[in-house]
Amino acid sequence: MTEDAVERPGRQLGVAGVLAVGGVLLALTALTYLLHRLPHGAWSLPVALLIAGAKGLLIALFYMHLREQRASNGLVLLTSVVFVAVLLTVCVLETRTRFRPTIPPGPFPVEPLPGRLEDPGGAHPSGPAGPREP
Amino acid sequence: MPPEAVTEHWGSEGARRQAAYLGMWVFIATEVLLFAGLFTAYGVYRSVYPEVFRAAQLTMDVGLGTLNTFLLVTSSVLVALAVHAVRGDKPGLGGALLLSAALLGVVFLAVKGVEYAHHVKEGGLPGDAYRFQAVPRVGASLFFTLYFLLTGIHALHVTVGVGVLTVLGVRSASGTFGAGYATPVELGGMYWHLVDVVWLFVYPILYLA
Amino acid sequence: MNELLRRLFFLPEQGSTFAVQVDHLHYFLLLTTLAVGTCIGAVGIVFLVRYHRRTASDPTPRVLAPAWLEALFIGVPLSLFLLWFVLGFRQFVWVMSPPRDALDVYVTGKQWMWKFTYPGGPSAIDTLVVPAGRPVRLLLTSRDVIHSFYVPDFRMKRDALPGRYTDLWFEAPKPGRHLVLCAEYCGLDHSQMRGEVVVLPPADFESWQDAQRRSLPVAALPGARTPETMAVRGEHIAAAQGCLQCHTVTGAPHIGPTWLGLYGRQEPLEGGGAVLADEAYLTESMMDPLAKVVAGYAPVMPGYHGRLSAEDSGALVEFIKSLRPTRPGIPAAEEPVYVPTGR
Amino acid sequence: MSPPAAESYLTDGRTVWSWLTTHDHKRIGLMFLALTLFFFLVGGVFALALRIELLTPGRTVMGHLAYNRMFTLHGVTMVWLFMIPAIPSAFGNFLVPLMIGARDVAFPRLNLASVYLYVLGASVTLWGMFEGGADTGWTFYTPYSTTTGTAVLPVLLGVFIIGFSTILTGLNFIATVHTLRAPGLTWMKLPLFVWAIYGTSIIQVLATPVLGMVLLLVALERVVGAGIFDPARGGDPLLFQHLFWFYSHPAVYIMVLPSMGVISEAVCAFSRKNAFSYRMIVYSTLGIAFVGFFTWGHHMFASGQSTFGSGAFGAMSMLVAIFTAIKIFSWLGTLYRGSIAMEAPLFYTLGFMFFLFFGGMIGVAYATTSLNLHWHDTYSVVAHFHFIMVGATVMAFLAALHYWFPKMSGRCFPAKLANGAAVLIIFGFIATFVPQFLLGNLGMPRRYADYPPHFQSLHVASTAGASLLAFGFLGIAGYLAWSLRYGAVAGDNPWGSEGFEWKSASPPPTHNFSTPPAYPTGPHEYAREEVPHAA
Repeated sequence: MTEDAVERPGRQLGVAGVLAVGGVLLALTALTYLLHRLPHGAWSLPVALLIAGAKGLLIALFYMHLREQRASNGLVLLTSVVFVAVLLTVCVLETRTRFRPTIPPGPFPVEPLPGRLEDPGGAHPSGPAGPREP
Repeated sequence: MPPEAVTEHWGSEGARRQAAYLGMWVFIATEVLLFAGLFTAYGVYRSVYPEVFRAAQLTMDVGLGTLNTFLLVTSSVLVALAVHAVRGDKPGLGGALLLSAALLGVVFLAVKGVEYAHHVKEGGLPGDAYRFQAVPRVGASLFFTLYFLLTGIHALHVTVGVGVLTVLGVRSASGTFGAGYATPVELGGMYWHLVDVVWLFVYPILYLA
Repeated sequence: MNELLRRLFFLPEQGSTFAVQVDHLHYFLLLTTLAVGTCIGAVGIVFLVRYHRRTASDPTPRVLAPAWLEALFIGVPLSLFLLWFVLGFRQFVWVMSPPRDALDVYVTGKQWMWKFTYPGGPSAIDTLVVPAGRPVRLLLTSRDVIHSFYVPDFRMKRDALPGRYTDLWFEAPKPGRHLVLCAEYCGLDHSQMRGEVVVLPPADFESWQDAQRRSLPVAALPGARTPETMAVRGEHIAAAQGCLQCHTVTGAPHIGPTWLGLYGRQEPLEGGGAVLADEAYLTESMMDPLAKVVAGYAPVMPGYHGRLSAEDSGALVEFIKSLRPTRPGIPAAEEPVYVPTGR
Repeated sequence: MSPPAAESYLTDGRTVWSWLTTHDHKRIGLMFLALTLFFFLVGGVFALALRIELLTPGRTVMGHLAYNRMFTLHGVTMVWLFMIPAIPSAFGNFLVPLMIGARDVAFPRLNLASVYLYVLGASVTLWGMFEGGADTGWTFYTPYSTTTGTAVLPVLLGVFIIGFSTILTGLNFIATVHTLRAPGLTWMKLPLFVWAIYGTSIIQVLATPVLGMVLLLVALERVVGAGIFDPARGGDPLLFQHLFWFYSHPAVYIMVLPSMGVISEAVCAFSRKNAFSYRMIVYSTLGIAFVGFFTWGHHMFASGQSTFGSGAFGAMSMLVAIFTAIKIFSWLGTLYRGSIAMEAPLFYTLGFMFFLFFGGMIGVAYATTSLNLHWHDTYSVVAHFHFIMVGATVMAFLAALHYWFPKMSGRCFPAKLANGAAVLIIFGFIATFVPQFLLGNLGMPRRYADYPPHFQSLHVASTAGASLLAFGFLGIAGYLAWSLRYGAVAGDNPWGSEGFEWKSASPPPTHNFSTPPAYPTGPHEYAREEVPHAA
């Protein structure tokens, strides 16, 4: 009825295409695991997330048929991913830039609050944690 | 009785399909944002307690996690093949593929259960129940709480997904779907892929890096 | 002009250097708002009168906003908003950056009182004494839930977070007294969690602090209540309210648990569990005694909610705190360990 | 009086069962309208109780605990049970399909499910109220909400369930607007109300899941001690505030965007003019929906948030404010050279514009960051968001109720009474909330059961205004109920409006249109053709 309804059935994958994408996915999974066997470093997390992102993109495009569908559907996914990224980034940045004693865990240990009867056990340090390293 | 032109719900088959896809995508967006809060909590606490989180991560069973990742990715491939089969008017094959994907999902849950049993034995439990002596510092209980929340809510989704795939598989095998009516299989497949993609992000942050 | 506008907008006294600055931005903003609001109202009324419907089928022209008008109506407010933001944010950065020579005072909020501790002593409940004309930095924390230290006369508040320090600084130019309120909802008596900032001339402040450090009674400062005087008050209240009919101060159990050494003790509870008899528990037990009954005692105590003010219950807690089996030379450290904090 | 002549959605099936199982968007809209009006009454009673308690310092009629529970229930009821569903779920459901020439919404069964989820969530919340109710404030700030002994769990659970109802409604509208527009009805011809509902739906589906998760975390913390926000385990209470306001700031736009849509329709219909700047209203609607997500930290300037964070959030808040300013400009321009009818909806519209302007400007003042340090968590904030929620949203709700009353019921209401009530409401509003703003300036914090005596005179003024408001609402309820049965039959288009929803009969038949409507122009184009006579 409206222009939104148009699909692009010509872009559906064949069996070979589905299997090829699947092969790439499995290979990328193996790659993530192999990279993990290398020494851990600052780059580990970004690389692992990058590979996860690539896998997610492949699945969304081919297996979830985004490639065959209207751009508006892709826009929905993109918006949600952007908002997650914004929430995550802003919260982390804000936490890191606080007045230092406001950043958890703070300069001294906290007693369990009234109403909370149980001691948190092993999670609780025995002595004062002291100030965070500058 | 009013004329057909004003009583029919959908203007065209195309509009019906697009509404189904769009509705599913919007639903997927809400699912993504449902996990957003947990990922944010993970990001904030990891940036605040980097060493503790690393130490806690090292106690994870990477082998089982990797096994689970392969299970889910393989099941995703099976579901994609199933959608292809149903669209190609081979509902019997599609049904078989969907059911085998569901089976992989069940295996995933079983492996997850084994992992949970390990954590319970070690005391790596969320919040109040935390008793893990190997990583006793402030912040480690947060890691395990987030671990259980992320994997637990994900496992809930897997359970729902297994149910959906089973129903779709049985109905497909009995010939309900076909080239002319593949939308439920496509939507169910999209849901399963979503479950897979969420795991693809949970796996590296909890187990690997 | 300043005074006139301040009264017009019902603003309280300007008790800090920041208050004067921020009030000027306040006037600028409110006056602009009032002026533009009047214009909008006037335009609306003019249109209403000029273009009111005369017949049921008045012809109307098709009018579309020209692009330049749209640009104008985006550009003018936006530049005004950004100007305000720049002005406001400069003040904000200034007021968020304490000067290095500021006098540090530690502030602990707890349900429902403020405690002020000076490095090297003394400490006081509910009354903060500061010198005039000198920047004071408060390091705020909380013993239980989030509180917010708010002094309307300083145009300033900051949340006190459990287990963390937040900071706030001010400089009061002249001596006076200013109300302290809690601005973050913190439970039952949130509205009575009040205190006072007493600004003294610098010389008076020095002598007050010296006197405090030598633990001399301070008659010179009415309203400044030290824990000792609160404990004494608490003893009177305990007698007046009939607390001592059931609770002893000698260590002998009676209808209720004895108060001797009660403070800081782990009390086993009826129905399992234990509770630390801290300020919160003691206060709770006065207000809602049946919530956590100590094992071995009947749940017979009446609630004192509404019969004891926050001050009274605070005084009672202080009285109970003063009843130690063996009085230690120095008070046990129940507060967080104060460590120098970076900026 | 005879009933409306033609067969309509109201007469198609008269049994209760036919209503309970209906898939008709119009009936679902009416059910939401009835439910939200009921909870508006409940929340209003709480509000009056609060105002009475605040007449004098110290105890007036209730103790501190009762007061704390009362303001929590007032907030929860008004925010989640009234404000959020009021315009989108009630009027949106009724009108969006009519406005886009569709037979129904895209997923009618999901639409019905959203009613039942709402009823379930509301029942759980009510159960929580009977259990004594929470005393945390509607914001559920940790660690207070995780440690207080009151019935927080049922309230959390109720709000959690209502969240799903909201998501389903939003999902439905997005799919409907995308796929069910009638032939020839392009995006830039859509009525502005549809745009507003569309923008609202985007916020609903993207923000509500975050609320669901954060409520779940608080509930888990209470039940099993999960400890995500517990400082004793190294958790961060500020993280709760981040996650909560990531939902709750956009939620403010869930409440106010639909009301802007109502006003865009009403101002065109009652001045018989096209929108002065259709394009800018559309773009600003989408702008609010998007940028509204990046400003949440302006609720946390005094919370210990970093100066950097406060600056970034403050600057973004200024950008959101500009979108609202554009809309006010466009509505004023629409009146220019119009033919302005002095009807009740127009009075509410003018009140809306004025209050939205003042409420918005106070919001801009907060975003300057330095002023916020005085005003944060005082009655100034209470006045600010009541200017937006009551002064704007409730005014728009009343405008919508009056404007579309003939559309929904096929009856007219007594115009003189309605105008009188509108004036009473507007003055009652000013008398209630202007004193509260001044109280905030004077330094009165919010959520105070008791206060120092120098605040009393302003509190008395505010309570007096609140009683005026109460009389106004009672009056409206009275004459609208009377009109349902005895009002004059309205005819298809009593206002002579060129809004698309008036292309069908009033009340509309079950299938909405007896002939497929055509859309040669956008909505509210009065100048192109002969103006139709009012009935």
